Amino acid sequence: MVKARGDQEALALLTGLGDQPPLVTKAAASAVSSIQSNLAMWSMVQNAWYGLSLGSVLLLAAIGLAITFGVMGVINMAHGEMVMLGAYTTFVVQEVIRTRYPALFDYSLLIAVPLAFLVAGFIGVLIERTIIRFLYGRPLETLLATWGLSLVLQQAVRTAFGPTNREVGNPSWMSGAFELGQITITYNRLWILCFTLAVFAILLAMLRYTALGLEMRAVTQNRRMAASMGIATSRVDALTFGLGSGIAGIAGVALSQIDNVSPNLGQSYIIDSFMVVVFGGVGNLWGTLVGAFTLGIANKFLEPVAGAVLGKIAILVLIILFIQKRPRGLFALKGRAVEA
Amino acid sequence: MNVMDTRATSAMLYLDGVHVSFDGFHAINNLSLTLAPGEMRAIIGPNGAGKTTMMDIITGKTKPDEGTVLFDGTVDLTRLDETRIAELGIGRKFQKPTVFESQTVQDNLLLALNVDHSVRGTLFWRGSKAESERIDKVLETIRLTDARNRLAGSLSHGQKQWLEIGMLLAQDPKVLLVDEPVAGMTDVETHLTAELLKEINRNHTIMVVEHDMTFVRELGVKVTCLHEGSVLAEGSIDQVSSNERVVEVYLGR
Amino acid sequence: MTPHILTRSLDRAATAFVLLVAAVGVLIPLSNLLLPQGSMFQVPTYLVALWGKYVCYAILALSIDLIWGYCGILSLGHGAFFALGGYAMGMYLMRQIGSRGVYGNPILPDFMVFLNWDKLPWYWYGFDKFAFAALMVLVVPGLLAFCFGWLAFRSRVTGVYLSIITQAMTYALLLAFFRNDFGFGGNNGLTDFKDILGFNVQAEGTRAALFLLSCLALIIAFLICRAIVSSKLGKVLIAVRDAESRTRFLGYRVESYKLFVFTLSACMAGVAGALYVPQVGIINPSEFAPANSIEAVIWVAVGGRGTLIGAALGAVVVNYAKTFFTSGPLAPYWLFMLGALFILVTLLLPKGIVGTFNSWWEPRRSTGIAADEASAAREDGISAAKMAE
Amino acid sequence: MSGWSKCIWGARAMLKIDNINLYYGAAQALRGVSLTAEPGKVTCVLGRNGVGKTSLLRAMVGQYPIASGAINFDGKDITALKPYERARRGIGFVPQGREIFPLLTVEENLKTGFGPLKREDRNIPNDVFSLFPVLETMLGRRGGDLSGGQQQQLAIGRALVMRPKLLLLDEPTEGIQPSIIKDIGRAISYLRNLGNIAIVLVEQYLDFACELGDSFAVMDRGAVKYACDRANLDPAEISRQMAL
Repeated sequence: MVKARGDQEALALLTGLGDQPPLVTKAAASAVSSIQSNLAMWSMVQNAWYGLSLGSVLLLAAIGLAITFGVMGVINMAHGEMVMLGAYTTFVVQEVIRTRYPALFDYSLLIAVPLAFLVAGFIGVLIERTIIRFLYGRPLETLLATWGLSLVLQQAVRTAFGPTNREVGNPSWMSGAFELGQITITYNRLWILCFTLAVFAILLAMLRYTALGLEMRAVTQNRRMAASMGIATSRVDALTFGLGSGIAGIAGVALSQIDNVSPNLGQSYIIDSFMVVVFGGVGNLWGTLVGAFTLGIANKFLEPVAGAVLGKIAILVLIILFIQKRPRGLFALKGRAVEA
Repeated sequence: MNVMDTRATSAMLYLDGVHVSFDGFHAINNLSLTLAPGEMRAIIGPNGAGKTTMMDIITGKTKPDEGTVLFDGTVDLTRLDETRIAELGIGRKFQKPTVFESQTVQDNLLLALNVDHSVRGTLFWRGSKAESERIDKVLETIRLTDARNRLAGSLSHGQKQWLEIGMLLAQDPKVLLVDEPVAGMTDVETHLTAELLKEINRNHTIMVVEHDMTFVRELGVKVTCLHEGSVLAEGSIDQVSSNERVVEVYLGR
Repeated sequence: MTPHILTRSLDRAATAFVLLVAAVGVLIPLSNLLLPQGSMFQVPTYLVALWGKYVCYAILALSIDLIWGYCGILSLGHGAFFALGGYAMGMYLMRQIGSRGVYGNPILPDFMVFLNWDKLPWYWYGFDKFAFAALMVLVVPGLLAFCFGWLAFRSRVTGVYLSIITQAMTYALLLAFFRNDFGFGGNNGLTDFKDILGFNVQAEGTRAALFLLSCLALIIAFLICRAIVSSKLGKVLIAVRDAESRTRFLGYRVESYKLFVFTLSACMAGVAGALYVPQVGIINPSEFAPANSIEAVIWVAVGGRGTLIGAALGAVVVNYAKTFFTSGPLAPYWLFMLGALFILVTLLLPKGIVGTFNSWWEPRRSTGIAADEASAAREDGISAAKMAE
Repeated sequence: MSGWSKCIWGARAMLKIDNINLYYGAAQALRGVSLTAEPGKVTCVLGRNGVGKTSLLRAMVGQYPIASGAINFDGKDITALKPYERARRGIGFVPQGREIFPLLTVEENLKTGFGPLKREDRNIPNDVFSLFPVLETMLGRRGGDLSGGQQQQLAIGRALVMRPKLLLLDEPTEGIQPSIIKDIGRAISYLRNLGNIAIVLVEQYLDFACELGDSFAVMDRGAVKYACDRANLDPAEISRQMAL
């Protein structure tokens, strides 16, 4: 009977039975072991869920980078700052709503998403036009210039909004949690997972079915020939970079729900994002998806064994070792199509 | 020992049944070729016939999916990397002249000399008389004596081609793979290059890829025509250039 | 080292640089110690320490320039080697505190007592001996660089991929050193140093000596780098930088060359860190921050990558500017300026200060227009290379 | 309207190249080349490998900047225009080696030519499929998976989608099986007979060029060294000029 409850409490009850008749002890022991395996199963599920949740955050942060780094080959160290700008856009939207239209608070994120896309996207286009276009084919220089840019953006936000964390609220539909079997699922994590997958799907569809998507793919596969087909390659470059940055901005909206909104927000994601893209295979969106979830889940399964920080270190070390083995990542494109 | 084996062991380079494919595309398709010691061989064929890929395989840049590649009859080249293969004595001139542009002509040759290539050896290196004499000799051969202190990047296209050939000479390999040596050269330069290669051929085995039929004719050596990754025809320039298929796919009617 | 390497490596500019550093190394401490306080020419003690810091940074910049400027390896994790050298020295200094710590434990540093550790972890053994610590200053960064480089260079991880994983390396170390149970003082790091080799680290005389030592180390590091880049090895490194695959086809084992300079460079960075710690009085995990490593790269870019004097100069100039601006009313704008520096140097001054000066000066110095022609042709060469299929 | 827009129309325009020079670094690839191409005519440029034929085409489409000289198209000087601007004015390019976008499908490859078109004209002309029926059966395949001959047809079809006024073909028969060469030949003469499109055909395959060409220029070492038109065409003389 107690076995049917199957949770931690029941386990405590059963192991705490003490001196009982042999029959009861035996029954209790079998109940204990069955509960324990049950619990182990649920803790696996819990870890898997945490892993998916972390994976979705990684994917969200990395997806824009998969465009700018993976597709265009630009090492954008200011990518994290685009995420940060998205988060601050959310903050500003919520401030305006709080002071002017409090009733709209639950819709604040819906308003923030397109705005964040535009803000970050616009800045992305600006960056491409003023800095990056002079540095194509010089990846190391791009890296340094965009790093400088990230310092400027951080400091600009610090000057405008102050160095401390800013409060971004969760709308009611993002708060709370529900129970699924033995595990607790918070709504914000669930929504972020759904949101991430939606962004991924929209991006994929955009690349596959729109004219701009076609032009982007044509330019990245053969820039010279694309120009000879009348595609304005420099415009496509700017828009592609803007798209990648805009998606980073959207990521910022979602991350504002689970992380501190501070000028340093982007810094904490940049290395992870690069790891995801490199691990998944540069130039392959599906690789980024698989890479993000693999790393997320691996991280959460390592955590109970090694602890949070050591788990993360272990992941970093594993990725470093992995890159040695497969420098082109998990889903590397192969053959002449890539070499050309 | 059967015929096949003797052919393999007596050859300087021996390729048999080599296949390479990239992403479903067969770049090299059942390619078999032998190069005898001391031979000079011209390779012709349309673009994309696999000439450069073949050189990549011989020098270890590309690993074949299957097939045998032997050097000097015994050494299996498919197991070795570029450095090791270069050390064995296979030198290569690239299609696009690849010299060290920010270093002087003289230093380019110095780097190519086949002396101690270890880290320690180069750190404690001090020029010897023999070395500088060899460099002088190579400079003379490639007609760049006056340009010895110029940066390689400042040379004309033809001079860069020669410098790269000079680097091969300094390297003194057993086999020279020469990819399009006269591309972009004037008539006179082309003629001089042919003379130069013939001179080098006196004590080196050479495989030269070239489109310029006048040049190939001037070399006067056995010609192999590649097409779609395998050998289409082989023989003297006259035999090959009168071959129906060669005319169709390459020379044009 | 055999003398011919030394004579070959000392051209006029190099000799001038060595003499300048030597003069600074002697004059600043002398003026600090001998002239009366308040005198116009007296260098205050805090400035001695500050300039000592710059000199250490200059050594770090040299180590980065050796691999980036001459061999094309952009490490974004060189701060890690600097910090490891610093920690090795910091551990020695901690052990020298002895029973003078807050808790008065003769063996255990304060933070271990605070964390209720009952004995010294094994990896702290030996650090009470200066010789051992000094050895570790070289061995620890060198060994890490060797292992890391061995894996990376052998599997031909190059370009930005290498940069990204070096950054991940220093990031992983940052996370590790933040942990209390890692045994290096966690967040606070190692500080409250008292003595070095029996001398008080705060004393003016010690500071002066440390400054002199740092200048000496800079000179030695510079001479080592000069010896390398002016040897045939240096030519091979440049060959690797400009055309790695061509170098391989000439029969050079490229990965051995990279491994050699990378490890050497890490050792130099370690020495810089070790000299840095007693002069600033603290070492903590923030030294591992990826931002620090990237900042060090920009010193090199500002000064001129591929010119050793430029790298050292860049480190001093940028850090002097940093001190100047962050201590004045312009402090909030420093990061703007640093950011702008990154952008403008890469866009407008890709050769850096010394590189630009050289290319402006050399054509005028050498007879004829050969060099002008050469540099123009080099640019042509680049565009031709881009255009060629 | 749709019937009109679903065919290839082109518009009369003339190309005039005047004394252009082109360098790759230190190597001079073109030496004072002049050439004209008229609507409804096929201008053939002949010569062996490496004599500058491809460089000439790439200079026309703007991929390589020329050092001196002028390129005039449709009455305007286009020397300073970027490649995509030239394409938008009606220069269709079929490069050597096809340069199909390998990861795009056949249909997507064709659609990359929509850029210069007005919205209502953004369709694939029926002529493309009637000239190269194989493309219609392979719309969903990746360009990189096609055989060489199919890729060549796709490359020509792709250029036609742009409704070019000037069509530049760089060795369209290179490495292609004879049956497809015949298809390509038929396509080129069909396009010439439309009367509005100027065609420049770069070839090594002399018979093919002689069959289609209206005027001929033989290049060697970056310069035009022999020229003639159909009226005084002597294949033997051209062959001799090419072989020298």
